Formats: sequence, structure tokens, C-alpha cells
Amino acid sequence: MEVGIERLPQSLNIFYLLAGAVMILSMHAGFAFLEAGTVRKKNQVNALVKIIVDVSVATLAYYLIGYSIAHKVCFVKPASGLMADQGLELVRFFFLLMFAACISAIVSGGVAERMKFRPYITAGFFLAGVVYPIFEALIWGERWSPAFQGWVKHIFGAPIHDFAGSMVVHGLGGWIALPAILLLGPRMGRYVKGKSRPIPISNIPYLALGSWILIIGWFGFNVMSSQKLEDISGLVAVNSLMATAGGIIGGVLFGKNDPGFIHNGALAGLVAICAGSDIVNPLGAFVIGLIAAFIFVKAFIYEQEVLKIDDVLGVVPLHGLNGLWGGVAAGIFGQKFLWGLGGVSFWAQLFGALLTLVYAVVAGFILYGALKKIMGLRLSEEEEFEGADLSIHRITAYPEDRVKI
Amino acid sequence: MEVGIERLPQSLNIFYLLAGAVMILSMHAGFAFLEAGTVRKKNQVNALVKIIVDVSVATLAYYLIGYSIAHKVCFVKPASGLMADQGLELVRFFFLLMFAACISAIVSGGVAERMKFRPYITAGFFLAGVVYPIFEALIWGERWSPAFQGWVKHIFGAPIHDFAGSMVVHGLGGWIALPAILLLGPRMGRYVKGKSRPIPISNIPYLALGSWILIIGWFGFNVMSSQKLEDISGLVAVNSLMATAGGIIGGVLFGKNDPGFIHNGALAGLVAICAGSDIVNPLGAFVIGLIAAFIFVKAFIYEQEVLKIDDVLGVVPLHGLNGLWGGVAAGIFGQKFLWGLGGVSFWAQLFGALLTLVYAVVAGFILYGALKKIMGLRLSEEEEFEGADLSIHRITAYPEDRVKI
Amino acid sequence: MEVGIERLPQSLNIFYLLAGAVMILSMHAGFAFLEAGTVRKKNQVNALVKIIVDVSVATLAYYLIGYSIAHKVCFVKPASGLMADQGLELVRFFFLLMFAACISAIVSGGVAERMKFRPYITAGFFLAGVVYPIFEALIWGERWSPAFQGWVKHIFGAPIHDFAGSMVVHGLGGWIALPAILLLGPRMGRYVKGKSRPIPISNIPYLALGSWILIIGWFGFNVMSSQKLEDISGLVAVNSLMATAGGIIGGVLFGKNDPGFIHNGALAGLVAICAGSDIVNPLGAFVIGLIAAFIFVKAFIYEQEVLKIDDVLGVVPLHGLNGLWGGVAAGIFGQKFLWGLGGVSFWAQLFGALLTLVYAVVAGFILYGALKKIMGLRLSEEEEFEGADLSIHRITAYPEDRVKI
Amino acid sequence: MKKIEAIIKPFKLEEVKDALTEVGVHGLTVSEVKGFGRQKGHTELYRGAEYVVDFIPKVKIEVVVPDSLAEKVVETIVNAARTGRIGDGKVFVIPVEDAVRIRTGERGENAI
Amino acid sequence: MKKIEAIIKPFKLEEVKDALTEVGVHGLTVSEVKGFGRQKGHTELYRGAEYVVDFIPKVKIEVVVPDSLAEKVVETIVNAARTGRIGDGKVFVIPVEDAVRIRTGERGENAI
Amino acid sequence: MKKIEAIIKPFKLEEVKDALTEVGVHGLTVSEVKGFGRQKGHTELYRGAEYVVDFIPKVKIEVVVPDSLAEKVVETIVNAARTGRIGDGKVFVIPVEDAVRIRTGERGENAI
Ligand SMILES: Nc1ncnc2c1ncn2[C@@H]1O[C@H](COP(=O)(O)OP(=O)(O)O)[C@@H](O)[C@H]1O
Ligand SMILES: Nc1ncnc2c1ncn2[C@@H]1O[C@H](COP(=O)(O)OP(=O)(O)O)[C@@H](O)[C@H]1O
Ligand SMILES: Nc1ncnc2c1ncn2[C@@H]1O[C@H](COP(=O)(O)OP(=O)(O)O)[C@@H](O)[C@H]1O
Repeated sequence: MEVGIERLPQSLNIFYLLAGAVMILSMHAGFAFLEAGTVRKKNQVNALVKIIVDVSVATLAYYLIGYSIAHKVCFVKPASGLMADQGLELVRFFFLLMFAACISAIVSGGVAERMKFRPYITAGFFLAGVVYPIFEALIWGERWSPAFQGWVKHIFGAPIHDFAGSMVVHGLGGWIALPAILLLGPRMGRYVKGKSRPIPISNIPYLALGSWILIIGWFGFNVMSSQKLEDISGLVAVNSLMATAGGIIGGVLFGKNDPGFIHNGALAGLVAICAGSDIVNPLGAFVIGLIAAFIFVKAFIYEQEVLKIDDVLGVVPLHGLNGLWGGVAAGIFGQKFLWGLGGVSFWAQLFGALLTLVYAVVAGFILYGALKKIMGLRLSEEEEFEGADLSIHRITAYPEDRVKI
Repeated sequence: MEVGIERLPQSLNIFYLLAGAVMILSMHAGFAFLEAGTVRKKNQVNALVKIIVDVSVATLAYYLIGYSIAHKVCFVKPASGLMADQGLELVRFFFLLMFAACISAIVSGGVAERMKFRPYITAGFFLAGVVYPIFEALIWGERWSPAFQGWVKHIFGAPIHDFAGSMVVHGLGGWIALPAILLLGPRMGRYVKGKSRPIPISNIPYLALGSWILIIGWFGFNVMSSQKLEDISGLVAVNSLMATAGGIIGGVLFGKNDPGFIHNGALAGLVAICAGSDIVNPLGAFVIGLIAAFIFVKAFIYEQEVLKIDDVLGVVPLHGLNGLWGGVAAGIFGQKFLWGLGGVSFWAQLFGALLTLVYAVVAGFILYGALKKIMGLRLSEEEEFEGADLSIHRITAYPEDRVKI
Repeated sequence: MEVGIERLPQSLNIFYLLAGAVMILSMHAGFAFLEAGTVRKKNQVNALVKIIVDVSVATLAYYLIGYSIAHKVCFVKPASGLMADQGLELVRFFFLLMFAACISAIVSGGVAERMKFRPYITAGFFLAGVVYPIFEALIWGERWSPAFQGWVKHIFGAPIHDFAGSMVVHGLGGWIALPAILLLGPRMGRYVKGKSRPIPISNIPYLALGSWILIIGWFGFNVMSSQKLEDISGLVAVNSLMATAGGIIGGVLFGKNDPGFIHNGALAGLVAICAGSDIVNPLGAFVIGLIAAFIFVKAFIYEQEVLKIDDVLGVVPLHGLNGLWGGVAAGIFGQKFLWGLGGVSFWAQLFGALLTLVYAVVAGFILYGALKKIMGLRLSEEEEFEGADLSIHRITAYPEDRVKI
Repeated sequence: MKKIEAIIKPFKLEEVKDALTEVGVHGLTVSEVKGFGRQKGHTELYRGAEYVVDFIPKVKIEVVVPDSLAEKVVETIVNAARTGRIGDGKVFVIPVEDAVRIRTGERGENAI
Repeated sequence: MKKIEAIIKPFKLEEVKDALTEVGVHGLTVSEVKGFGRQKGHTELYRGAEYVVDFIPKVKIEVVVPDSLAEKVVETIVNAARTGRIGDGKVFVIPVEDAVRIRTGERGENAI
Repeated sequence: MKKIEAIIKPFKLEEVKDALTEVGVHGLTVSEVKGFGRQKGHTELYRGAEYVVDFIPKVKIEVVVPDSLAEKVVETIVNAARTGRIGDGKVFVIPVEDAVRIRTGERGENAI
């Protein structure tokens, strides 16, 4: 144990970061069930498969390309060269990959029930391999971040503060989804002669399960974002909890007891707290979550009913809008006079939010636009009518029920 | 890392306690699915929503009121004032809150399928904000516990020993549920002209999922109850496991392969082992679990069929009776001559159990009695018939199935 | 905290090992749901019950018998005698037990839908109490392993390398299942007049849930197999991830988007990476997973359609074949020239794989053969037709649906 | 013979079945159906969107009886199923030309 | 009176119901059925094994109408349910001897 | 034309369908129903409480055929569905006045 104790801090950091990584990995099961519950039965299998395949493809893409873009480390070499610090860098890769993999999982919820499998997965490869890492490199990574954030600090007095990715992960994912959704168009029958005809979801227990898995895993997402055990902060944990509570209570109040708004309200709160969870007051976190739920409820209805955008899970308001709100909220509730820890600039945050918005929408249009040209994005009418399960996976979610009589 | 290593013990305690807190948070998903599976389809959404909203409301109540009652610490101040020891106290709050939030989740299972949402949630606020903290302050907390436990020790030779809350959490919750259940009365059609007409449950896989989530999370509940990493005990972990095994095998034997008794038997064993998990022998833990399953099976049938109390999930026998059994069992199997670690008094335990019973029943009657007067507890006949999902949340668990044809 | 810091390394090892143990415990929920989803509705309850009772019976058997066979430690003594190092040995028991309990859970998937409950559970007792511990003692344990592995090393230049149990756990379990499956025979209606008539599975979302739970828990299975925190390896974690990704992508490619092959492909990859996860290159791990999925897809179809063996979940190809493949793969991809860390012998691995195969098949035939003689293995035709749920547990998975009309 | 088809409220099934057994009916067949009629459906609300549920769950009972029993059976059903509120349902009488008991091959009134 | 039974494609239900309402039908009963006919089923594939799904989901509409309305109702259904593709379904006309409204006990055409 | 309605044991459906196809039936409609009759239900037990399940799952087959084929079809069903054990079910023959193929508007025997 003599030797052991010396490398204990390093072993511990691996353990710590790995706990976070596995927790975020589990969030992907959450994404899968959230979507499976929110689509119709005939698209449940597709929802589940998209997410699990996504994670795998993102793993490859980020290992081979993305991580070296953002963090200037290449892993294509003998194992002996990867074992420095007991493989700490590899675990860091695992942890950060889990963020990268969220981008496509977020998009998935927006484009559900009508998108082809191949272009969807191809997009996932580029999202985790290129699109996300470039933005990561700018805000968090080792490549451009020092210079860029230095410049931001010079202009606004503080760098863009995004502790756990309200903007870098959720904002980015949510706004990349928008062009994909627009390029696809609404599901058949969603808007008939300009009138909205809501399509009922299949399974609220699945949705609730997905939401719970996401909530639990999110504590890895936020807490372990300190990346070093010695920097762990109880404030981050409790702020995450308070924002969840705010989001849920907001879902009850603004969503009138609606189970969809309540379970997604928790996620809205969590999206919004990521950026400032290390600096705001727990009471501030509660308010951030409450407002996030308000934003989600109102913007979701506006998006669906007024703008007539068929964003099935509401990922643009949930991740997109609330990601930006989270970034800006850190610049408000992080201030000392609102009982935050300070050291953050409202204008830098606003700048970060706008930057995220612009980068995401442009990147999304280019990526999905190109894929639309090259492979087409959308299932044929008949395939969509049959359901993605049958037309892509040749089986439905409950085979026994189909075959029996 | 120089600085880091010095605060490592403190960082570690945060990590440790937080792992426990998050595991117990996940147990609430377990409560939700256990209930969703045990009620009829028309009340599944309500089961899920009650639990998740509960946790949120308890978070607020315990943050603002409860924690300062039990632990004499007020959190309403700037974030800088919360960051001592990297926010350790906040994480302790998170951990202990998760116990507080269990009370209402336990009650939920008893009053399922017929209670109004508003009084249910209001009760949850007072349970986590006042009722539980007062009792916690007496047995565990910083306010009255030193004096009170000193007095108990003076009388009985040892203080009331309740390592992880057989009495303080489960006993309290289970017995608070009883008055609520009695004040509500049985579900429509449960007892017709004095005859018992069992109402079939909806979904055993959900119930099993809930049970598994609870089992897994319970290791955080028990192990991290040491609250300090350096006090972690392998015995606590293995005793929890042995009691689970005893409860499950008891469910098989006494419950005749019934999946409900088996999956709840695990929980019965876990409820009963909380109090003495740090002092009994693993073989003793197994027996404690076995007896707990026996108690649950027999008392559940007696309660439902003879006493005609419509306790839907059987929370009075499961948490109430077995909580007390756990307290007493620690006083038996904790003794050295039964291979325990000793240092525990049978009479102190019995006293603790009775105290729990009396406090819980009285508090429950006052709280739910007052709410009944003020807002009424029960859904109207028509609402109950329609189901809580439709009448409270205006949607059912499987919307697509309803709307299709 | 003075005292605390001295025993910190020991406390930490308990925490670490316990995290692993609980993660593997959760895998049993994964086994339960994987099976519940893959059988017909009328056997879902039985699937769930088998696994949870299994774990309990294995706990008893391994505590009383198995652990002392493999590790020469007897736990039947006063608690004070178990508290050395804060109960570290107990936690080690918990961790290793979780491997032992997998054996019967693996068999369960093969014999589903037609086996009697009593002999199934009895077998589980002997598997965890005797059959597995003997093999464990040979490869990993304290009893014969030093001498035996010394001999292997003498012959082949390196001992049998099985870091986390590709062979010792999965290979063993998978091949023990084969005789059980053969002794039972196929389900009624599975092969009619020599023609294969596939029986549709009930629930892909349950299957997916089971798969996800297994994937997440597997990181405890592999990473914590270092058993000491100071030996934690980032490589193990990332290799597990890469093999999962390989298995999933293999499921997509070789299984043609089939959700069953994709979700089981992940598991195939994980089975295969256990043995060499500490020594192969992440790219090697990806290829190992890819090949594992290929093996699973092809062998599953061959087993079912050509050999006409009714292995319901495909546990022989999944755990049996891929367990052996994992052992051998460690001997290939672990070599330095394939960017592995070296120190492993191909021939020792091949020998280990064959040894596993022979031991498992012989032990399985003896155990299930004896039980067939003594108690009979198979439900009566009528019981099988009614379903195991009704005939063994007297209830179906969705009681409300049955009773309603 | 006549086939009596009744569309009733689901929670009345038990009562109707018991009443029919009492007047000597030995067999019947039921199925889940959805009805549309004077009884209004309701709306469900999810995430701000309304779903109109027009079709109300009903139970259909089919019972084939000898001509002599038909009127009695109709009355029995009507009495047992009545709540007096809209949506109680209908009973229809349809001619049946023949009946066979599959097990024995018996024909006509003996078969039912 | 006649009972008109129509087997139609499920996604046509809404249209048929609306059309019937327009021609003065105030009540009808629907149920989920599976059909076998000229329209071919499809195969599903799971883990390399094929399942043939012969029976195709259809919706059955039952509506009892006075003799005078029968022809009109048949035509209305046929027009509303037609897509022109195989599997559109059938309409059958069956005699009904009597009808009762359970709520009121009304008989005959008044009951429907 | 006649409508032949058969209530059979679910696991006999495949056989009956195949037998009917052989005698020239080109279309039929099936649905899940529950039956109550001489065949006793069973009890289920959950947490010490008994549920009596009276209604047994059956399958209803409806097939409309020309008068000339009716007897043949009845016999075919009876033969294919028989196990000889209680609960095998019934076949009923009901007059049909008209039939329409929705796709083409064809009427009468041509429509089926
Ligand atoms: N003409 C009809 N043909 C077939 N079924 C009908 C008809 N009219 C009503 N029904 C059935 O009877 C049910 C009850 O009818 P409704 O008009 O709601 O109330 P009431 O029976 O009190 O008049 C409907 O839901 C429907 O299933
Ligand atoms: N003789 C029949 N008796 C009862 N139902 C029938 C009959 N023929 C067809 N059907 C029903 O009508 C549906 C459509 O028939 P099908 O032959 O597929 O196409 P089409 O209606 O275009 O001729 C079938 O799925 C079945 O439910
Ligand atoms: N008079 C009837 N009217 C309608 N359906 C009937 C009638 N009698 C029996 N059935 C149906 O036939 C099924 C089998 O009848 P049952 O009396 O159990 O056995 P058997 O057919 O051998 O006489 C019942 O489950 C029910 O669905």
C-alpha cells in the first residue's frame, strides 16, 4: 500500500471522473426512454436504437478525431503510451466524450418519427467528431480556448463562464436541432390545412423513467465537471438539486399538473443550471429552474402551435432556449449582489449565448443541408406511415402483440 | 496537486456523501415505479407525478425550514457563506434531505388512487419541513438529540440506536400513513357490503423495476449513513445485502412465490436492517430480513382482509411495522451473545420504537385531520372513477391508446 | 480527522469495491429485464422472479460455502471477527459474490419459459456455492490458483489472463447453460415437424432497458476488478467502452439494424472485453467488440435455425462463445505488436478457454442431469401452455388487464 | 334463435352477467368496443394540446338464445345495465339461422 | 332496421364517422379487428427469424339504422372509406328485428 | 349470403384459417373476445387475495359467404377448431342481406 498511497490522488481522480463518465453514459438510456415514451408506439424501437447507436458512433468519432481537435491529444498509438497517470487522460476522454455524444441525442428528440436512419447516424458522427469539438475547443478545450477566452475577458472583464455546458452542450445541441427539424418538415398529419392536430404520445411511464434516469445522471454531468476531485463543490450539487426542484415546481404551476411539463421541467431546470451551478446561490438556482420551466412551457406551446414547428420532444425550447437562458442566468444570478460568488460578466455570458446560437444554427444548416442533398433526410410517406420500427428495423416494439392474432 | 492533497479528506467526504445522496434520490424513482405498478392504469401518471413533485417540495421545505430545525444551520445567506469546506454542509443537507423526502413518498403508497393532489403535496411540505425534522432533532440532529439521547442512555444504559433510520425514517413514514389512510377511507369498490373485493394491480414489471431501483439505492441509504468516509463499514453493506436476501427468500417461502411479496420482501428486509446494520452479524441480518418478510406477508393480509384498511401498497406493514421491528431487532441481534457488536440496549430500542409509533400516529392525525378540514382529502366519486390521471392531470398514461380508436 | 486520514486508503478501498459491487448488483436488474422483454408476456413475471431470488440464494450459498472454497475465509463467526480493516473482506465477498451470482442469471436466459422453479433455484444454490467457486479457486482464488497458475505459466510462459471474467464468469455461465438447455428441450411449438417456428418476443423496450442497465453496471464489473483503488486503470474503462461501441456497431452491420442484435451486441462486446480489458489497445478493444457481435449474430442464427437448440436469449453464443473469444482475444490483442501491453500468452489463453469449456459442460451435465433425475426440470405441457407466471406464481404480469373484462 | 347484442357501460358487465346466469343463460361472449353517440366524449390535455376523445369505452355482449328466451333476455339486460344516465347503451335483436357446438357438433338450440 | 357492418382501414375511421354524422347517424360502435383477405400481410424480422403477419389491423364499424336510411348509410361509408387500394374493406347489411335503448326502454326505431 | 360467426380457442386460429382458405374462402375478419360458458375460468392470487377470472380469451372469426358455401364453411370450421374438450366454442349462422366491396363498389356475392 506504500506505493498505492502515493498515487492515491491520481487513482482518486480517475475514480471520480469515471463515476461522472458512467453517470452521463447512463443519461443516454434516459434520452432513449424519454424519446420512446414521447413518440408513437410504431417508432419506439427506432428511438431506442438511434440513441444507443449514436453513442457508439460518437465514441469512435471523438476518439479518432474530436478529442484531438479540442484537446490536442491523439490516442492512435500503443497502449503503453496511453498509460501515463494510470490512463487518466483516457478517462478524461471518456468523460468529455459523454458530453459530445449528447449533441446527437438532443437532435434525436426533435427529428423523431420521420428521419432516415443512415443520415441521422452520419450526422451523429460529424457532430461528435467535428462540429462539437470545434466549439468545445473555443470555449473549454486546449486548442483555441486560452486565446479566445483571454480576448473575451479583455473585452467583457470575464471569460465566458459555462461550468457544465448549458451553452456548449445543451444550447449547441438544441439549436443544431432546429435546422434539422425545419429541413425535415413536420410529421404527416401533424398540421392539416394549417391547423394543428396534436399527435398523442405513447407512454408516460417510459417518459418518466427517462426523465428520472436523466436527473440522476445529471449529477455526474454537473458535479464531475470540476474534473478534479479536489475541486469538487457541494454548491454545484445542491444547485443542481435546487434547479431541478424549481423546474418541477414550475412544471406544476405553469404546466397545470401536466406530467409532460413536470418531467421535462426537471430537465429544463437542469439544462439551465449547468452554466452557473458553481457560482449561483441555491435560492438563485431554484429561481433559475423555475424560470426555465416557464420558458419551456410557453416556448414549447408557441413553437408547436403558433410557429408550427414539429419539434417532437421540444428540444429547441428545452435544450436550445434554456441552454442560452442558463448561460445568461449565470451572468445574472452569479453576481455577488444576488448572493452569487461573482467573477462573471453578464455581457460575456450574453455574448456566449449569442455565439452558441449562431454557431449552432449555421453548423446545423450546413450539416443537415448537405446530408439532405446527398442522401435525403426523410422516410418515404409509406415508411413513415408504417412507422420507423417496421420500415427501418423490420420489427415493432411488441412483436408478440402483432403476431398473436 | 499540493493544495489538493491537503483537502483530499474533505473532498472525499463530499464525494462519498454525495454518492449516497444521489443514490437515495434515485430511490424516489423506485418509489414512483413501485406505486405506478401497484395501482390501476388510470392512476399511474398520478403515482409518478406525486413522487417527483414531492421531492421538489420537500427540497424547498427542508432547505428553508427543516434543516435548521434539526441541525441548527440556516442556508439563507450569500453563496460565499456556504462554501466552507467546499460546501460540505450543503452536501450533508442534500443527503439528509433525501431521508426527509422519503416520508411523503411512503405515505403516497398508502393513500394512492383516491387522494386529491393539493392536500397531498401540502402535507409533503409540512412533513419534510416540520414533522420529520422535529423527530430527527430528537434522535439524530444537533438540536435536542444530545440531551435527549443522554437521558435515554442514563435510563436504559444505551441511547436509541438507529443507524440508518428503520424507526426515524421508515417507522415514522409508515405510521404517519395510517391516519391518512383511515381519514381517506378505502377506494370505491374495495370493500363491498363488508366483503373484501381485491382490486388487481396494473403492472408487475413496473413494480419489479421500482423494487430494484430501491434495492440498489438503499446501499447509499445505509452505507453512507456513516456520513464520513473514514467511518465506512463493510459490515453495513453486507448486512444490507443479507437482509435483502432474507426478505426475498422470506417472500418466496411465506408469500408462496408471489411476485408482490417477493419484490416487497426485499424492501421489508431493507427497512428492518437500517437500524442495526452497523452492529448485527450478517447471519443475524439474514434472519432479520426473513422475519421482516414474514411480518409483511402476514400483517399485510391481516390489515387488508381482516381490518379492512385499504393501504394500497401496504406501507403500514412494510415501513411502519418493519421499521419498528428493525429498531427492536437491533436491540436483539446487536447483542454480543448473538454475534453482534454490542453496545445497544433492548429496552432503549423498544422505547424508541414506541416513541416513533406514538409520535407518528399523533402527528399524522393532526396533519391530515387539519388538511381534511381545510381542503378535503378525497377526490369526488366521479373523479376517482375516472381515475386520478384524467381528473387531476387531464391525461392518461398511454394517450395514444385512448385516442386511436 | 487525524485518525481518519490514516485509514483513508482502507476506507477508500471499501468505498471503491463497494461501488463496484453495487453496480454489479444492479446488473441483475438488467438480466431480469433483458429476459422479461425477450420471453412471451405469460412468462415475464417468472423471468423477473427467477433473477431476484437467484441473487438471494447465491448470497447465502457463497457466504456459507463458496467464498471459503475459493478464498479460504470463513464468515461464520461473531461480527467483531469480521471487522478487520473496517470489514474490507466482507466487501470483497460482496464484490466477488456478484460475479458468482451471474452464473445462474446467465443460465436463466437459456432455459426461460419452460423450466420449473424449484430445480432452477436449487441449481442456482449449487452454482454459486460449489460449481463456480471451484473454478474460481483454480484461476483467481487463493486456494489452488497460485499452484495452478504457476504451472500454467511454467508451460505456456504466462498464466491464464482473465482480468474481469470473460472465461471465469461468462464463458462458464454460458457453457453451463448448454446442458441445461439440451436436457430441457425446446419450448412447445418452437420446432414443429423439424421446421423452425420462431416465437415472437414480448417487449423490446424492456429488453433495451435490461441491456442499458447491464452496460452501465458492467463498468463496475470491469473497472473494479482491479479490486484496489490504487490499481484503477483508465485503460480498462475506455476499453470497456470501445468494446461496447464495437459490439453495437457490429449489431447494426451484421444484424441489419435489428434491435435485438444491437442491444445484445453491446453485451457481446462487453463479455469479450472482460478478459483483456487491462492490456489491449482501445482500438483492439473496438475490434474485439466488433468480432464479438459478428460471432453472436452468426452463431445465434446457426444455433437456433440449424442446430435447433432453443436457447431463448442466446446465452450460449452471447456468454459462452464470446466468453471464450474474449479469453483468446486477450492473447491476441494483448500482444505488444498489436499495441497491447503484452505479458500474455496466446496458448495459455487458448488453454484457459478450453478448460472453461470442458469444466462448464461437464459440471452442467452433472448438475442439471442430477436435478432432472431427482425433481424433473420441465413444467408440464399444460403449465407451459398457461405460462410460467400463472402456473408457478399464480398471477400474470398485468393482472388488471386479465380481470377487467 | 336470436342473437342479442348489447352495448353497455363496462362497469355494468358483472351485474349483467350475473342477471343473465339467473335467467338460464349458460354462455355468452363479450368484447371491448368503443361507442359514439349522445354521450359526449371528453378532452385530454397534454403539453398544452387538446385531444378530443370521441369514442367511449363500452362492452359488447353477444348471446345467442332460443326464440322463446329472447324477450326475457332482452329485458334482463336492460334492467341490469340501466343507470338512467346518457350512454347506457342499446340492445339489438338479430335473427340466427343455425348454431353448432364445435366440441360435439350438436346443432340448433341444443348447441347453445 | 338494419345493422350495417363495415370493415375499414383504421386511418379512415375519422372520416367515416364524420360522414355518417352528416347523414344523420347519431350513434355507432367501433372495435379493433384484424383482417385477412386479398391484401397481403408483411413479414417482420427479429434476430434473423421471420414472422409472417397475416392479419392486418382493421376497424369494424357497427351502426343500426332504420330501413329507410340503410342504403344511404352504406353509400356514405363506401364513399368515405374508399382509397381505391386493395384492402379497403367491406360493408355488410344484416337484418335487425328489434332494438332497445337501455336508458329509457324505448323500442324499435326510436331506440337508435 | 350468410355470415358465419365462430367463437374458437385462440390457438386454433391458424388451423381454422388454413382450412378455410382451402375450401375457397378469400377473406375473413377476426377479433379478440372473452367467453363465458361451461368452461370454467380460473383464479389468480396476488398478495394473498384471489381474483376470479371468469372470462376466458377466445377468438371470434367472422366470414361472410354465399349461401351455397355456408354449410361447407361451417363444417370446415367445426372440424378444424375441435379439440373435443369443453370450451371449443360455437358457430352461428346469420343472414346477410347485402355486401359491398368498398374499393370497387361491387355488390352482393361478388363483393366477398
Ligand atoms: N345506431 C347505433 N348503432 C350501433 N350502436 C349504437 C347506435 N347508437 C348508439 N350506439 C351505441 O350505444 C352507445 C350509447 O349510446 P348513446 O347515444 O351515447 O346513449 P343512449 O344509449 O343513452 O342513447 C354508444 O356509445 C354506441 O356504442
Ligand atoms: N368474406 C369475408 N368475410 C368477412 N370479412 C371479410 C371477407 N372478405 C374480406 N373481409 C375483410 O375485409 C378486409 C379487406 O378485404 P381484402 O380482400 O383484403 O381487400 P378488398 O376489400 O379490397 O377486397 C379483410 O382484411 C377482412 O377483414
Ligand atoms: N349462447 C351463447 N351465445 C354466445 N356465445 C356463447 C354462447 N354459449 C357459449 N358461447 C361462447 O362459446 C364459448 C365456449 O362455450 P362453453 O360453454 O365454454 O363450451 P362448449 O363450446 O364446449 O359448449 C364461450 O366461452 C362463449 O364465448
